[in-house]
Amino acid sequence: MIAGSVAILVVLAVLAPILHRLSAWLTSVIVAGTSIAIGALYALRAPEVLAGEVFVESWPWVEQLGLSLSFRLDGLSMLFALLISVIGGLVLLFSGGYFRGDARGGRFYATLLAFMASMLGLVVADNLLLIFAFWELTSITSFLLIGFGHERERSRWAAVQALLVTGLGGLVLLAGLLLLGFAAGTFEVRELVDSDIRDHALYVPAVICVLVGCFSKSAIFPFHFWLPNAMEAPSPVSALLHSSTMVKAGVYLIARLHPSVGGTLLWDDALIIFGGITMVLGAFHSTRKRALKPILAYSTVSSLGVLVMLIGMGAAKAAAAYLLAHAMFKACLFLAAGAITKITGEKEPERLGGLIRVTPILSIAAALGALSLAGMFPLAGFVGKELVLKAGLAHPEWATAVTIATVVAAVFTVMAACVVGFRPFFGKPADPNLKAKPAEWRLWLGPLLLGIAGMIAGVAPALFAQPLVESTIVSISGAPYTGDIKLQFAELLWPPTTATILSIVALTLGVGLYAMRALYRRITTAPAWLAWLHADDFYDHAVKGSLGLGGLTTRLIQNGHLHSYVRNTLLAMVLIVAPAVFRTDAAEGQPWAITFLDGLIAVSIIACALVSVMLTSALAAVATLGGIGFLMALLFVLYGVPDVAMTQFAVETLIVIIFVLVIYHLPKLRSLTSGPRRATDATVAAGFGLVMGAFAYLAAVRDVADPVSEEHALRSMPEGFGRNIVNVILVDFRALDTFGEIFVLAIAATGVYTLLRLRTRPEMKERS
Amino acid sequence: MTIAEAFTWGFAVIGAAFCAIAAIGIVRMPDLYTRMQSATKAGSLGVACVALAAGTHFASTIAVIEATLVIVFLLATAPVASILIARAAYGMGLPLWEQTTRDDLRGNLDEGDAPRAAEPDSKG
Amino acid sequence: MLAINIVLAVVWMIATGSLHARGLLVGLILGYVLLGLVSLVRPIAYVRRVWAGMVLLAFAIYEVLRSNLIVAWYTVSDLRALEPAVLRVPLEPDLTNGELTLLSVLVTLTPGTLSIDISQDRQSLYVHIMHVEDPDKAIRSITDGFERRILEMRP
Amino acid sequence: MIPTIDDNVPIALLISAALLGFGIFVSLWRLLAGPSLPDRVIALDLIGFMLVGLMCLAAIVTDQQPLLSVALMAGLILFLGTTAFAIYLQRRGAP
Amino acid sequence: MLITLPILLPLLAASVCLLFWGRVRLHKAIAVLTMGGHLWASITLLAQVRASGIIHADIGGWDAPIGITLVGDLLSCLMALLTSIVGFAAVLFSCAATDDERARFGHFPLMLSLLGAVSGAFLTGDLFNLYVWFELLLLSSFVLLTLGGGRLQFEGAIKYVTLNLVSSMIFLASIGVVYGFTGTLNMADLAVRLDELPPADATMLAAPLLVSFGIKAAVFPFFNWLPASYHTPPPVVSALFAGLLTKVGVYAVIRACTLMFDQEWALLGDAILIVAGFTMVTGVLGAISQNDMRRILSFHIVSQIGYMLMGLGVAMTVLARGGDAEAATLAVAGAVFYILHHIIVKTNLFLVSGVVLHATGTSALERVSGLVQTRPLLAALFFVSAMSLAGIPVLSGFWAKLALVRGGLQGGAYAIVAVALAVSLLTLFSMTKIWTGVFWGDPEEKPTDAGEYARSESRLRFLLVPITMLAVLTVAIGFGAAPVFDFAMETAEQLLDPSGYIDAVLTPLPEVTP
Amino acid sequence: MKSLVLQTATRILLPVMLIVSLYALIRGHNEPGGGFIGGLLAASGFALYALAFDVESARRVLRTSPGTLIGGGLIVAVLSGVPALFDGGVYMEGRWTSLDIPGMSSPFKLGTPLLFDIGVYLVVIGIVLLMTFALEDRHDGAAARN
Amino acid sequence: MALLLAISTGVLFACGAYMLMRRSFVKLVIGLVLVGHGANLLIFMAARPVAGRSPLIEKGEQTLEGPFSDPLPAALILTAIVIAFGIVSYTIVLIKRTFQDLGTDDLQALTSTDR
Ligand code: NA
Ligand code: NA
Repeated sequence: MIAGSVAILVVLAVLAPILHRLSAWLTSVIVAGTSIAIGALYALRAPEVLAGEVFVESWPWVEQLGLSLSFRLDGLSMLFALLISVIGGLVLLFSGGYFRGDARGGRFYATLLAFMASMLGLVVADNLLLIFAFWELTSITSFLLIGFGHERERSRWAAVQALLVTGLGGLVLLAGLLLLGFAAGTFEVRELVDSDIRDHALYVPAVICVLVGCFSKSAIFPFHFWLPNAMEAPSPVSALLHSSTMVKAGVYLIARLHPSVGGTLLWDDALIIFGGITMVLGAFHSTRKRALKPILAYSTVSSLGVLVMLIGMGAAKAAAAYLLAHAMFKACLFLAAGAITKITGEKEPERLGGLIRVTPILSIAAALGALSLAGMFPLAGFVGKELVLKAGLAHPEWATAVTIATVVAAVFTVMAACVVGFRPFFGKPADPNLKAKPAEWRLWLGPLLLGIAGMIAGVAPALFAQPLVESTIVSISGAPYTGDIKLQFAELLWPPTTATILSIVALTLGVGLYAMRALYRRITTAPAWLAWLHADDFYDHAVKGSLGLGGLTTRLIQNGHLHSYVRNTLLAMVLIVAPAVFRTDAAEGQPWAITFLDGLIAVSIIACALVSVMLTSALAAVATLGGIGFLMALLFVLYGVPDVAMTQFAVETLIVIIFVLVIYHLPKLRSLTSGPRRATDATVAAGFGLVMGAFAYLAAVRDVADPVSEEHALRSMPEGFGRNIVNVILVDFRALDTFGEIFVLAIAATGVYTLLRLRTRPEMKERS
Repeated sequence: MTIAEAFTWGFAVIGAAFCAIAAIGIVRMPDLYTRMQSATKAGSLGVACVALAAGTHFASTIAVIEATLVIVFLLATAPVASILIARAAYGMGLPLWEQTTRDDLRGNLDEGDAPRAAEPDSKG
Repeated sequence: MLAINIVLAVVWMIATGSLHARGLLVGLILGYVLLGLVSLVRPIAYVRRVWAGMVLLAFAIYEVLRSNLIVAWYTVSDLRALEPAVLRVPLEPDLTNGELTLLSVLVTLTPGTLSIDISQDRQSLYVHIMHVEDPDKAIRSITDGFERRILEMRP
Repeated sequence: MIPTIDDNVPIALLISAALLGFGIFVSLWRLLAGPSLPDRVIALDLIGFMLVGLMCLAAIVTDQQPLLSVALMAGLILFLGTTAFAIYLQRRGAP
Repeated sequence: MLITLPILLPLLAASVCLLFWGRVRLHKAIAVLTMGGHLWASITLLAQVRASGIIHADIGGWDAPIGITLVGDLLSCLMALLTSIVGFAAVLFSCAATDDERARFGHFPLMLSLLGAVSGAFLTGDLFNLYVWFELLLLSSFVLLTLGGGRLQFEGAIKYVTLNLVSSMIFLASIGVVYGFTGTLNMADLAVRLDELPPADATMLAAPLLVSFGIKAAVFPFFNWLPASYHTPPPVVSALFAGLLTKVGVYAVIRACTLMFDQEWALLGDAILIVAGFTMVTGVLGAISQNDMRRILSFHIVSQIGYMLMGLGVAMTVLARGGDAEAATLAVAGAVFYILHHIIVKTNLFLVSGVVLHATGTSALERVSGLVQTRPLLAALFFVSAMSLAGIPVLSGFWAKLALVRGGLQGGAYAIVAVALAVSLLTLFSMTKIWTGVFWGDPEEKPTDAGEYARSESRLRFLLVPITMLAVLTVAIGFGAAPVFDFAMETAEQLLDPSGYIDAVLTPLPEVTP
Repeated sequence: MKSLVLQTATRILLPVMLIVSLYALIRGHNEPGGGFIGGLLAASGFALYALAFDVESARRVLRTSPGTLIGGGLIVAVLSGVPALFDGGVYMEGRWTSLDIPGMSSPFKLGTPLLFDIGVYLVVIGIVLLMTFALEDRHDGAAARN
Repeated sequence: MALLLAISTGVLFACGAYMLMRRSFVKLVIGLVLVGHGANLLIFMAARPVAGRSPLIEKGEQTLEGPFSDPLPAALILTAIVIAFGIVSYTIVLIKRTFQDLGTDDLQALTSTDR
């Protein structure tokens, strides 16, 4: 059933474009319905899961690599699966309205469903490598989603950025997961708990790698910059990816691994520090942004930081509650923001206003979302924030720092919530002529449902929030549930605690900040020193740097000059081979006696070779080459290989002929190169010659007792019926060589023929 | 040393000597044409003698025929090659030695093709 | 062409190692066919010219040997004494291709003389001579020596 | 074992080999020094001739008749090379 | 007998094409049929080898090491199969993409001879015979490269020819030295005889051989010829080259290291790892700095050769230092899987670039855009292949990468794994560069004119047939990774234990009485 | 330029070279020679003819096209290995028969390796001529190779 | 002899390599030819040839007695020579054609494929 739910989404993704061509309306309903049905399917399993039962499905796949198709449904998975399928369903429904009359809708559904399948797979997978596989798939599908409006340069840029940042993380994660698997001796997540990885030598690198991967995916500092840029995506995409799903993948994995991997100083402190920084930084940036989606994006960054921090603090309860609450209100707000932009064409809340009159339902939905974000009771967000503050106050080491940071972040968040949730609906429009059409039902239904759900979760947690959170706590903490969780807002409010007071302070300050936002913005926008907080530049520098490095190395190595290619190749050859030659003591064995003619031939060959280098007449050089050929032929004759001698003689002559027939088209040889270059070349050439000469000597003095050719000599006549052993080798023993060789000749001749005869249009070349 | 061996060795030494003289000639002679004179004739004759030596050495029918063929080929082809090179060299304007007393060919060299063939199929 | 045919037949005999009449016959037939292949056979009787040919051959061998010694002497002697020249040798007007070729080859083969060119009108043979004391005598030695004997070979 | 040919090669043949080798070596000088291309060509031609001679001589020395036919074929092909050079010279001389 | 078919069929077909010169339709028919037969033969061969172990044919009936032996082990049969797949796709592609002029001048026989030579190189068990096939494939590729070419082709060809000939000469000389030291040319026999030499001597013999194979495989610092030439010929020729030629070099390196030169694996392995690392990095740096689809792809070949060598190098160093044998096997299996995947995918990407070229007249990123709108199917096919190349799950490239990384980490080769992962990111980057440059964007923005590359729309559609085939294959390998990886593991085990190979080759076949 | 002397000499030399080339081919299995050398000699003869006269004449004398020689030669070479397959042998395994040719003193051993050598011979002639003809032929643009 | 011929081999390779690094097309081909000669010479030396004794079996004999030149390297060299012939001829014509199309014989001018 678990794997099946993923498969259904995949199938749906394939079918969607086809369906969409038939009926766009029907498609949106079908895909949304199916998605929600999957959610329902999971919900049906809820009672057992909440009772602590864990469903496992497992099939072997590529066992040698440790990758099996293992799935597990426990509380954490259940929570995420429900978020993905339900919010996904609402987003799909919303998309129907968003892409009305747009032919790209089919493609969009396909991509979005593919993403949902990957995401669902990620949260139900129970094999580290399978998790990684789904992880990468979410990166790729989100790349396509973020770049959906690829006609715009900015959109493409953001898509690539998201892909590269999460891709980088993904690769590091892969290493981390593998190391983790090695340390644990298994890649099955459910078996990790039983292993003793925390003491393993690979633990530290594994944890670092895993955290880098998770941080990049969940936009945790210092990888926080990509998420706001990813707001180039269509709003439904942002609602799904950047509120409840993809960016939560990192959080999910951290939570998933926490029971078996966490609990060490390294793990916990890293989560608290980076989560805390991200929380404050994200919240702060969210107040500086003007447009709806960037504000929400940074707010999301902040929330992700909160979640990571909470896990690090071991506050499973707060984490679970906040996770649920955040998914609801953030998805609600993203959808609302998308709807606003859709109906008004505006993106900045400051230029909007009075939409309450145009779309009252949407306004209510957005208000619910914003209130929840601000942490107002009786909404789910309130519960989340209370628990966060409490957890912070209760932490033995980090209490002060975490609490201060949380309050600061809360202040910023409240302000952002006001800007997003109230300004467009209840404020005055900057432009009195602002035109807005009413939102169709598909545009407001999703936000409304999410807003209401957030309220229900706050008012009546027992309906769904309480059990979900409880079972998630079990999964995150890895410990049995103790039953002291309070989600009722009344219980949280009374008796009042430090947390309550802090919460109220934050709320007040936040609203105040909203009221004075004009002044606030002047202060925070002006100074250039804030720019460093913006890591986009870092990304751009990194990309430009790699491009520059690429260009530089390429210009250095691939400079276009054959001369340097040959020189580098030969030089490298010499540098590699020369040590190999001179470290051996192979020069034993007996050199041959020298005869007068041998010596003469050797000296003559040397003379010819040297002269051929110096000549300026091409033909003279060719004649010299002929001389070398003849001398070689002579050597072959003297040493009793007449066939070779004859062939050498004939081939030499033919080459001379071809040279002669061709060469008179070519200009005279000149000395074109500078002195130093010639000296360098000569040195490299000399090194090459030295190595090859050494080889020749070593091979020559080595006497092999039983070369294979002894067999040739023995069997040539009796079995090959030929007295000329060389010929028998050529046409019988090693006929396959000759076979290949005549093809070489045939192809060479064909090449010569085509070079001379096939003259295509001179413009037959690449236009580049 | 038999008579046959004597012949073999004699021809071999004479032939080799002619070759050596040809080589000396090619180095010593003052201009291309005189060098060619020396190279073509002494060379081919010298090699012919060595081939003859080989013929007498093996003294089998086949060897004799082969040796004869070598000689005939050499004596037939060497002059043809010489003529070709000489004419080409002259055509290139390669100067005669300054001591050359007379040059009837000067100004009379036909550019272009050699004599038009008398037989109708000589052009193939 | 009969000569070539015979040469071919002999080569065939060597090649196959069949040195008897039957081999010769096969060789002759094969050679004839081969010559036919390269379209060179001209059915002309050659027998009458054999004698003249032999005379020419003997003369040529004599000339070659004699003059080789002379050139060998030139080679090792004082070169400054040499007086080379390029001379025009007037030719009979109706020499065939074969005769022209034979003549210039023989002239070249003889040390001391080297054909350079045959004029387009087939009237003159230009010869480089290594050492000329009397140009007319040198020219005459060619016309009377080789050219005459070649003409005697005519059918 | 150091492989060499038999030591009892007749002195006459050794002298012949030496003369031919000397000839090749000397002709190489012309091949390398030129000065004109035809000079080099005739030097190459002569070297080829002497190679043919050496092949015949090698046949005698090693008592291997097959080398004689190598000489025969070499002689035939040599002509082709020289001819090609000559034709080139002609073309370059009278374009 | 089967084992000779992958060599004989294409070469016989090439001969027939040469005999019936200029008959284009006949050539096309022959080529398609031949490659079909080649495919059948390779599949049957592979099945047979897998079922009954290493097979060999002593050509001419001369027992090894007297004659030349063709050896089919898992690796060589796999390579032969890949040759047929690539060849089949390329031939199909050529049928629609090649212009008549080029086809009349021997495009098809040249391709066939190239494929025959490549098969020969994979299947031969003889060092010198390998040289012969190398030369044939080189020369065929030279001619294919320059056939009907213009300025760029000739420029590229001169560099390609020169550097490859340098490699050939080094190879040839090395063969001489190897023979001088061992007295044999049969690789199995060499494996035995090299072990009798002092290890340093064996390594000395290995050095020039590996350098020459390295040049053919286009590894750092010998790869210059590849980016200089691969983007110049008609796309189908690039595709064929990209898929097969460098892999012959890689194959030779793997064969030499695993079968023959196992005397000093620590040293050789370290060298190979260093080379592999630099190859990956320099190749990918070249790729990201390019602005033309085909040039990017060309540089990528270089980078990915590094991965293949990495698997080998990891195995060698791990085993030489007494490390985890499983890690070594995994690494080699990863390399095998990588080769398998790379050949299919790289060929396909070049074929896609061919369609882009034929549809728009250029493959320069800044001159074309928005193909995802105008040619969505092509875009999808490219995307699948590109993602596979970048190692995205669950396409074939993912498994290759996973196996290499896992093998490396398990064997403790952390540095090279780090490099591999970083390079993999840059690979992804350059793929997105192509994707955003060519396929994304506004199609109206850069109207194109295919010019001389123009092909009719029906022909362009036909071009998608081979591309789809290969894309389906990479997806299928991805999903069916388990059996394929089993196969890769078997191959790796066979490679790391060469005794099976040696015994098989040096044991004479039983006499068959007619 | 066309030299009369050369032309005349060539007409005599061509058949001689052909005979010698066949000689080299046939006895190559036992003495120095073989398909390569034979082929090179024969091709040299025709190449000489092409140089002395012109390519058209050489083509006429050859009577077939170099391309046909190449293709035919390759096919002969490829197929020469096939006979052994019919009686269970390996590709290229030699199969021999003794031929009693009239005019031969001993029976002539005829085998598939010789057939292979003949293929080589034809290919070598073909390729040398294809190249020299293409190089010598000034009439560009003629696409027909046959 | 071994040392002297080894030096010759080295010089052939060195000169060939040097010529490969020049700027002229023709020198490139000359370099290839020189290197090819070097490789052949190297194989020849590796075989420890025996002066004068051809690997030819006497008529009527079945095997060859005594020291003789190793026929296998001879066959290899022969094959290598012929292959080199094919390749060099192709290369010669390639440079001719390139010269015609590009109007230069300067290798330094050939940089457009890498930029
Ligand atoms: Na040796
Ligand atoms: Na070994």
